[in-house]
Amino acid sequence: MELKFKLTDYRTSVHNNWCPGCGDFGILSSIQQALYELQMDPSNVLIFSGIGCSGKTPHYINTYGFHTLHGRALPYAIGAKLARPDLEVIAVVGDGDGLGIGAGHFVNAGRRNVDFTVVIYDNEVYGLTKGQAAPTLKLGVQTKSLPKPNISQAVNPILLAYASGYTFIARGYAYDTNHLKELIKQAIQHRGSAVVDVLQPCPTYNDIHTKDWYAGKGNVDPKTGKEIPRIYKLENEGYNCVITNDMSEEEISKKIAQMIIKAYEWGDRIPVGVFYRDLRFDTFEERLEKRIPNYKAYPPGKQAISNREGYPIADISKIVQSLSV
Amino acid sequence: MELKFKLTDYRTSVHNNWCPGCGDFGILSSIQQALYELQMDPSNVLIFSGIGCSGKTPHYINTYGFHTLHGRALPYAIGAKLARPDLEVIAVVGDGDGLGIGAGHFVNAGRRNVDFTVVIYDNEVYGLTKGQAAPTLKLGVQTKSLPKPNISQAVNPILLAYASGYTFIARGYAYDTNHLKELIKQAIQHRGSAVVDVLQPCPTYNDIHTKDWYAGKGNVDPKTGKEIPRIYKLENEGYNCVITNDMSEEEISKKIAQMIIKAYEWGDRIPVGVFYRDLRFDTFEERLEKRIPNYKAYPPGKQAISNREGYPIADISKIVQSLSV
Amino acid sequence: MLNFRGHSWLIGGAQGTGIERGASIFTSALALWGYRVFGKREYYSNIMGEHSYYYVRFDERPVHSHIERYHILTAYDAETVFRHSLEGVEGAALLFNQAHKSTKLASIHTIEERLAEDIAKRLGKQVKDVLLSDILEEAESYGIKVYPLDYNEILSKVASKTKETMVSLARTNNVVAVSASLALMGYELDSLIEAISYVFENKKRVVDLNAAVAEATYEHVRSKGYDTSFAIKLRKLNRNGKLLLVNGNQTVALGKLVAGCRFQTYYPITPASDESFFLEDNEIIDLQVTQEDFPVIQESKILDSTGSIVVFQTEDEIAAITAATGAALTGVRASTSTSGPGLSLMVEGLGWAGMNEVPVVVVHYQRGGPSTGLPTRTEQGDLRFVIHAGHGEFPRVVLASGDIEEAFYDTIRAFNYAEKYQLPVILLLDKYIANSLVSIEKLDVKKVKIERGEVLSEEDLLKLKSLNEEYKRFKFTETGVSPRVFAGTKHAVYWATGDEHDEAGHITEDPVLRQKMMEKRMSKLNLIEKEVPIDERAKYFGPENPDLLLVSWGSTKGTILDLMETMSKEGHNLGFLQIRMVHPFPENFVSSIIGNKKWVIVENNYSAQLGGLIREKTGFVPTYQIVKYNGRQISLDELYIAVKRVIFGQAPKRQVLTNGA
Amino acid sequence: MLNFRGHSWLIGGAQGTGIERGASIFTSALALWGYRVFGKREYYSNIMGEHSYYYVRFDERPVHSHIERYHILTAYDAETVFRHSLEGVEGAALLFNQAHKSTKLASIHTIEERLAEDIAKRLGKQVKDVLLSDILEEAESYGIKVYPLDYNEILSKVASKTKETMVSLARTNNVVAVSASLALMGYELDSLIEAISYVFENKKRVVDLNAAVAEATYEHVRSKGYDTSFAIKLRKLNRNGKLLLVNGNQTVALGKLVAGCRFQTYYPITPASDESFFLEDNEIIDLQVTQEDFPVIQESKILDSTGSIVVFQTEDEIAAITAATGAALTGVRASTSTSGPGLSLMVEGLGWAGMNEVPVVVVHYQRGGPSTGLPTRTEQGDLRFVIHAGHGEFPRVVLASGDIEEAFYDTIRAFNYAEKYQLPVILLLDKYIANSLVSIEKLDVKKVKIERGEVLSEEDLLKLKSLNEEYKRFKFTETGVSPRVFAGTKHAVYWATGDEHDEAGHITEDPVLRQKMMEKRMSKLNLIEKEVPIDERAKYFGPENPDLLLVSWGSTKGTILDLMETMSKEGHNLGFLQIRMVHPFPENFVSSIIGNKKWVIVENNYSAQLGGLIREKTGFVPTYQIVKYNGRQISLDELYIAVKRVIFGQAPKRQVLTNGA
Ligand SMILES: Cc1ncc(C[n+]2csc(CCOP(=O)(O)OP(=O)(O)O)c2C)c(N)n1
Ligand SMILES: Cc1ncc(C[n+]2csc(CCOP(=O)(O)OP(=O)(O)O)c2C)c(N)n1
Ligand code: SF4
Ligand code: SF4
Ligand SMILES: [Mg+2]
Ligand SMILES: [Mg+2]
Repeated sequence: MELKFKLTDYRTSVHNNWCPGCGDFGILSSIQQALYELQMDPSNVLIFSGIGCSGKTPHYINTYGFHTLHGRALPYAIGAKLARPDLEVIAVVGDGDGLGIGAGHFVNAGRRNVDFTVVIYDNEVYGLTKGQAAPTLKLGVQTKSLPKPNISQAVNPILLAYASGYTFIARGYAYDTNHLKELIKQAIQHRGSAVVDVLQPCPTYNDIHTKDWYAGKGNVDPKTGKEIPRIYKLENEGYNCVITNDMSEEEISKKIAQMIIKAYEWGDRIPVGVFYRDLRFDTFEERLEKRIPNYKAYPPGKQAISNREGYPIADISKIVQSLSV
Repeated sequence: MELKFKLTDYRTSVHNNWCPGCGDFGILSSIQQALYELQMDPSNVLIFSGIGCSGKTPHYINTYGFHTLHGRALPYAIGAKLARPDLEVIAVVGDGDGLGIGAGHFVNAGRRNVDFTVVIYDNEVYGLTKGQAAPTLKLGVQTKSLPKPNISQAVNPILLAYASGYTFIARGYAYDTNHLKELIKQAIQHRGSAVVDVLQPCPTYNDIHTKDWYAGKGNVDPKTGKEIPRIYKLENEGYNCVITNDMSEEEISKKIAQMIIKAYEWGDRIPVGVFYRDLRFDTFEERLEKRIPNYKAYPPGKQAISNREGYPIADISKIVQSLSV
Repeated sequence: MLNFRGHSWLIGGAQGTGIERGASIFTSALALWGYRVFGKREYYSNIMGEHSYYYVRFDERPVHSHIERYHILTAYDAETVFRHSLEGVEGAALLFNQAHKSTKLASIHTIEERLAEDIAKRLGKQVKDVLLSDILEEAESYGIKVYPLDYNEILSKVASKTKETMVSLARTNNVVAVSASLALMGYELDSLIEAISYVFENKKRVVDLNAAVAEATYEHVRSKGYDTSFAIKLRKLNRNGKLLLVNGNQTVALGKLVAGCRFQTYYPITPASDESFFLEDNEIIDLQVTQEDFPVIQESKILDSTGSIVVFQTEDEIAAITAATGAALTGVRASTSTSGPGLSLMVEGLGWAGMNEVPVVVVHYQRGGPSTGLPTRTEQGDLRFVIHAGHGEFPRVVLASGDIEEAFYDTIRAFNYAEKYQLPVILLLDKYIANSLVSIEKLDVKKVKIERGEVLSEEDLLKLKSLNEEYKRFKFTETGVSPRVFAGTKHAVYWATGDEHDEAGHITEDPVLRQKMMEKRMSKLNLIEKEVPIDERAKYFGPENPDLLLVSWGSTKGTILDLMETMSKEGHNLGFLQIRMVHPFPENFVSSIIGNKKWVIVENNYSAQLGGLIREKTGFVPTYQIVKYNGRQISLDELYIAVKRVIFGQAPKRQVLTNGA
Repeated sequence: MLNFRGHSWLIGGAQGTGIERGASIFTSALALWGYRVFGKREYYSNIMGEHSYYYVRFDERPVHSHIERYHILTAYDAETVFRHSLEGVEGAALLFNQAHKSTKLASIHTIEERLAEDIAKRLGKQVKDVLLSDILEEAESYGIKVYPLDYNEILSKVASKTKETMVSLARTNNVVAVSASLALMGYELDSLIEAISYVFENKKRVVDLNAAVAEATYEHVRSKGYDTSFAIKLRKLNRNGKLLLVNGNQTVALGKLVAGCRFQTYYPITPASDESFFLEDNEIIDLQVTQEDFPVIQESKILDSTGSIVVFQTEDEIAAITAATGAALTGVRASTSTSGPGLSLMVEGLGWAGMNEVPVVVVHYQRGGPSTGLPTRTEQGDLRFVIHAGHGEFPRVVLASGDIEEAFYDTIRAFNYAEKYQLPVILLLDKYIANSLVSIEKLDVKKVKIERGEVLSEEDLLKLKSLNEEYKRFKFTETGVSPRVFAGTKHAVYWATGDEHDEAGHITEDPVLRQKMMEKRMSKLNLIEKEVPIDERAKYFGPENPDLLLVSWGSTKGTILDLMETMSKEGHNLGFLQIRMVHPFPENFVSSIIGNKKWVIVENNYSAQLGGLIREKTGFVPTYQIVKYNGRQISLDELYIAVKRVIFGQAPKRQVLTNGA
């Protein structure tokens, strides 16, 4: 089959200035690959980012790209999506950006279930400002950029996303682009708000959770003497946590308990894959449609507002009438 | 035994302008009663609030009282606490205030475990701005102040607090002041960040979860034909969720799973009481003490900075030396 | 009585007891008879119990401001009597509930200590000794006529007729108060019932009950003979067509619907959010289109369809402005409305819109500041703030509407400026405009055309593509304006970033490009100065050589215009220069008007901010300042006195007005 | 060569390859010999790979600004040669790695397209055809001496000596570059090694390796005979005591330690956060106290103890200012530091502090705006913004330090003003001050005393209590200042609210109280005008009747002072008026200095914001404007040319400076 769009259609010629070996490269190419495999018209895709190393992503992708403010990618993205529900909207955020300064938007977006995708670049540090602790850095850990061990506990993005109400929650690994690409595709195709937390090594500032570490460094199998990769795939172990309308409370509780145990797993075994998929909720757009029947057919961003002569076409006479005595 | 402080020592003469029957009255008196029973010197207590009906609380309590900005009570409170770790600091927040506009601070405060107490006035609406949906209002619910059913899902304060890292999480009911008072006392006495979510009927705008509803209206026992109160106490059903250092991962997982089931319970049976107590973590102040050994003995707010003649007493000569060539 | 046209009616009561509804019935009744009204609402930041009141000035010809001294005060609680009795003009009427006669001042906890003491002092007593009857006596000594009403008797009659309980009838105290005042002025009961039906949207049960109350009240007033004793009488005026009764929140909302705003974000805040609620109530929009209008349009659905506006409640004001901006990127006309603290939170978002040339409209209703300040009171304290909000330098337009009607047209213009010049536009209003009510004859929906500026369509982009040219969002052009593409349009993509950027929208730190981009953006201010007609930027009212020139902005306009009329009858010819676009500032026009005139700056703020701006831009220093900052709007009566003092050479350089309850 | 004292050294390379370290070795070496230095750092908002460079101007006497035209350029990468070669003065030296000779311009992706094209154009070529050797030729044609170095040979020698790999030795390219330039100027190797030890904090392994690189480089330079061929030679100067090498982030941090700031919040942002990191590195504070100082103090622990500062990383800037304010309520001197977008987020918090009269100090480092702008470049674009930030009107103090040294003393004063007048103080700096480096002789810790304003102690409160008086936080007083109580002090409580409030701190909407409270707060600005010595607010440098008066604020000071010196040697007597407290504005003094002089406003922004402010406050309009807004600081050499044009009557009214790479 001939494909309309080539992979290169999703790339720009902008000079990329991430550090050599940065995990961001893997995320970038996973997003491009996902868009390519889904054959999305670049003009139909809007990518929003915040500020940070992660924030530069849109400049490297040949779609509409908006590099917004630190912590604010989500409301920008949601505004655009609600104006044009027919477009594909993706927000990429740093862990400081999305879960630190942006945590309020992250939590409140979860409650809405707008049909968009959030990708978290989880490197545990503030990259662009030179390595301070991000909210995902664990208590007491001291990366090489920190003068003292981290004084705060870490937030768990999976758990926070769940508590906030996201209906699709996954974790990927920046260097397994094939797997990550699939997660992003699923996230895009999910109806509702989807979060993909991506473990992203930052070779420049995070010398604890490095590529080698994820690959198994120091995690020696006592039997074989070989290093066992820390990352494993949920789907390979029969894990599945899809919640549907026809499930009993009990069933749901069980699934969720299981999910939470997985969300905590860390250290020698780190799960990636889809943690949670909840099919019970309408999207925000569908709820809007109940109020405004032609919302999707004739959304804000597509409406005509003036006639041939430039006069407004909104007819407020009924409202004026109701206010007149 | 003679008590140093009388209950009236915690009251002010300020005219209270909450609506008649507002649940806030119950919370106010529970706080006053708790301070009284703990015999806290009013001059040792700092109460911070945000903006909303709830925000007026400090004016009615005879302690240092700071009515701050919408959503910002937590950082103000934390700043004060870290400057004077010897003082008792309480933040009272509205549900819109604390979990909507203030959600970012709520999440990030959880990660620190500063030794203070947060009380959430959970009335499911924005009281002071006339009844819009607060983040705790459930999807599809239409209170009398709403023109349309609520378009967003609700956040669960218990779950969000847990995901954020709070080490003491409880829920109380505004009209059971005795029980609520006990929860607040425990929260104050807990070493670390404590949250008490208080179900607070707002008779003016919330006609769904009213006092009567909580009291059992419509919840008829088929056997007796009587209405069964919706609210029950966790402690009365043998529930306990204290996490300690010596517990196994498995034990902890089980406790947490149980807690989450309880956090979801709603409708005909609504649990109040202590949902979660985690004793594994040092407070932020204790962690600071590891960096600054005399931090607690000689905290920022108590340090002398100038001598008799008004000259600075900080001696920067070693630093200057290290920068000199 | 007073020197001003028309009369002033005042109603007061506790919040939550129907003050607004009462005022609404009153204004509707007057409008029904063809009277022009202006209503001003005062209330506490409180849900229930604190004192709230409402002035209505009415006349046969249009009125644009309020008068504080009343001709009729109708009070159904004691607090209102304590607070307002002594504000009446000679010959005024004071209607009250006689059951309150022996109410003690000290028993009313919602009266501030300071005020209670002042009242007592005025009566030569101690607070604890003051009774309501004392203040009535004092009022009578001023020549105010006092009318006791027996609310209990009136409502008992209704109770027996309707089977309603007295407790539930307490909710209709406001109707008693309104009806009694109308009866006093000879207004017809039938018309009043018509007004009641209108206000209660013809809901039969409520209308019937309230009509019964009105009727009983009329009987009561007649039985006491009050209706023959009061000088002011209303008459049915001849008028073509109905009168529109609207407040500023509503005219702005209507302006947005007409302007084609189809995406509104908000976070609840007084006094802005009523605008958003009104929009939400009207989220489905009727359209008036013909086949000729859209000969080629693909979405021909439009012809038999309705439009809509999505009104989106965000989690805070940061999300409100950023979501509106995100929507605006897709081409929809998007807006947010806020007040006080809300704008303070929008500052960073405003800068991003400025940097990326996104047309977004922010309607900012000023209220008493700083900080939470006086959330329900008015002020013009944010002029300088909105002009300079945001780190760094970027172009913006700041408009200040002079009144409720002007706000409608300015709202439409705001979107035009935003899109033509691709920048954020702030429409600066205040609580006075938001919450006051005025009667107007009509809103002319054809007065301002829709101008969307340069936008490239799918077809344009295809053409570009065929020429092998790349679309550049921030292309350097002669005018500084680069053609826009709505994000999501086929055959293009582009980028935007808060960082300094090149023409394509990619980050650059190149000093040469940086300088050019700064100049491109900032030069749009010059373009505006060149293109926008001067009367949209500043307006002069009055004779060529006035005795005195008043200069002001925003909501003082109506008061000043009303003042000019009054004063000219007294032989004083005032001029009035209204600054409508405060940024970019119309400096040449302002200089030419001020010239070597003696002039007074009039502002509802502490620092006379416009005065400073005028000096910065033109060098002219006001000869006199008249300012006010107690959270209450400058009233016609106090401005009259202040300006007279200036004219007679008795005024200090700075007069601070202090009226208001 | 040039007309200015001293010489200009320039090093460049990719970010992350040791540019700063190299400059540090160079400045230390020079300081070691007694030279005074001024260093300016330029870098991209990037972690690795983009071009970074560093100017050092040095002289036997103090220098306060940078010169863009270099006397020595030392480059270890090709990009630096392409970018900077042609900036040299006649007779300048250009040291480069000869391996780069045939590097193609087109191969360097970090050079912006615009720049590459300009370079090619200058050489009369196409971008694709330009080789590094082309630009060297061009440089030589300007009279620049070109010195090829064989980096490979130098490092190979070191490799064989030290057993380090060539790959790991690539990290020492910067040391080669620095050493070669020092060798060229006859600087002694031993001293260089001492400087290296200092910079690497005596860590033996690193010092040894870098010393070996230096030695090998010296040998290489000597072997080529370069060291005899260059005109500029350094000599060991006699100097009493050491020189302190500091940047603005450091002097501010030191100022905070001395001022007694014991609580600092921050959210990471360039170029502010280095100040917080420095504070955190020094969180335990030595104290110098005697028994006499604290005869009664209970915490007598102080005598044998250390103090400390809590440095608290918050989740955002909203939390940063609110947490600092919360801390300040307890009496601790508290502060936060930020830049650009950070301040935009602090606006609401600033207003609360203003409304509640909380002394909180915000150090604001301006960077290129608007929005994210140019995060690592300099600008003075936020003057108006910080003066007006926040809805409503409240008093604040805005200080602008002129240089790195002044910032130290201003920091201490900032806390004094904040506490004496109980208001937020903004110390306005910029990236140029934050990141430039200067040699100074000493910081006088006794120059500014600590003044905490009126504070009631436990004892005072006990006394009040015994008189049955209630403590009122916002008591009306003559001065407008009400004695403070630190929250947590025994025998008192009080309230605070962002709402308008009464003396006790409880909400009020009373118009009379409101007006009084506004006047109380705002009157503190008058008190400041009365009490603060004028030379802390504005300073005039120069003769009574200068040929031309320059007026400016902030970081242009050093450049202007250096310019005055140069120009006076040429017979032109300049005057310089530096505005130090931009709000409240010292209008009388400024008016008296400007008088009828011809004057130029000099600012690193687009709109000449101070120029506008001066007109607003005094009516004076600048005769000329010199502005710059490309993100690079006005340099001494370009200002010299611009001012000369003014003096010779050849300048337009507005000159826009454009230098900078
Ligand atoms: C309001 C605001 N505050 C601070 C900054 C400075 N800043 C730039 S990037 C960044 C942190 C980035 O960290 P993260 O979000 O984890 O992204 P990463 O660089 O690690 O991808 C900060 C604090 C800013 N740009 N805006
Ligand atoms: C920044 C800001 N935005 C909006 C407001 C307006 N406002 C005042 S109270 C309130 C909501 C209060 O709701 P909630 O927090 O639930 O408290 P409640 O009144 O229900 O106790 C809002 C939005 C404000 N004061 N400040
Ligand atoms: S600092 Fe870290 S996250 Fe940023 S580009 Fe470099 S490696 Fe990647
Ligand atoms: S509006 Fe609701 S929450 Fe507010 S005071 Fe009234 S009852 Fe209480
Ligand atoms: Mg990160
Ligand atoms: Mg609420």
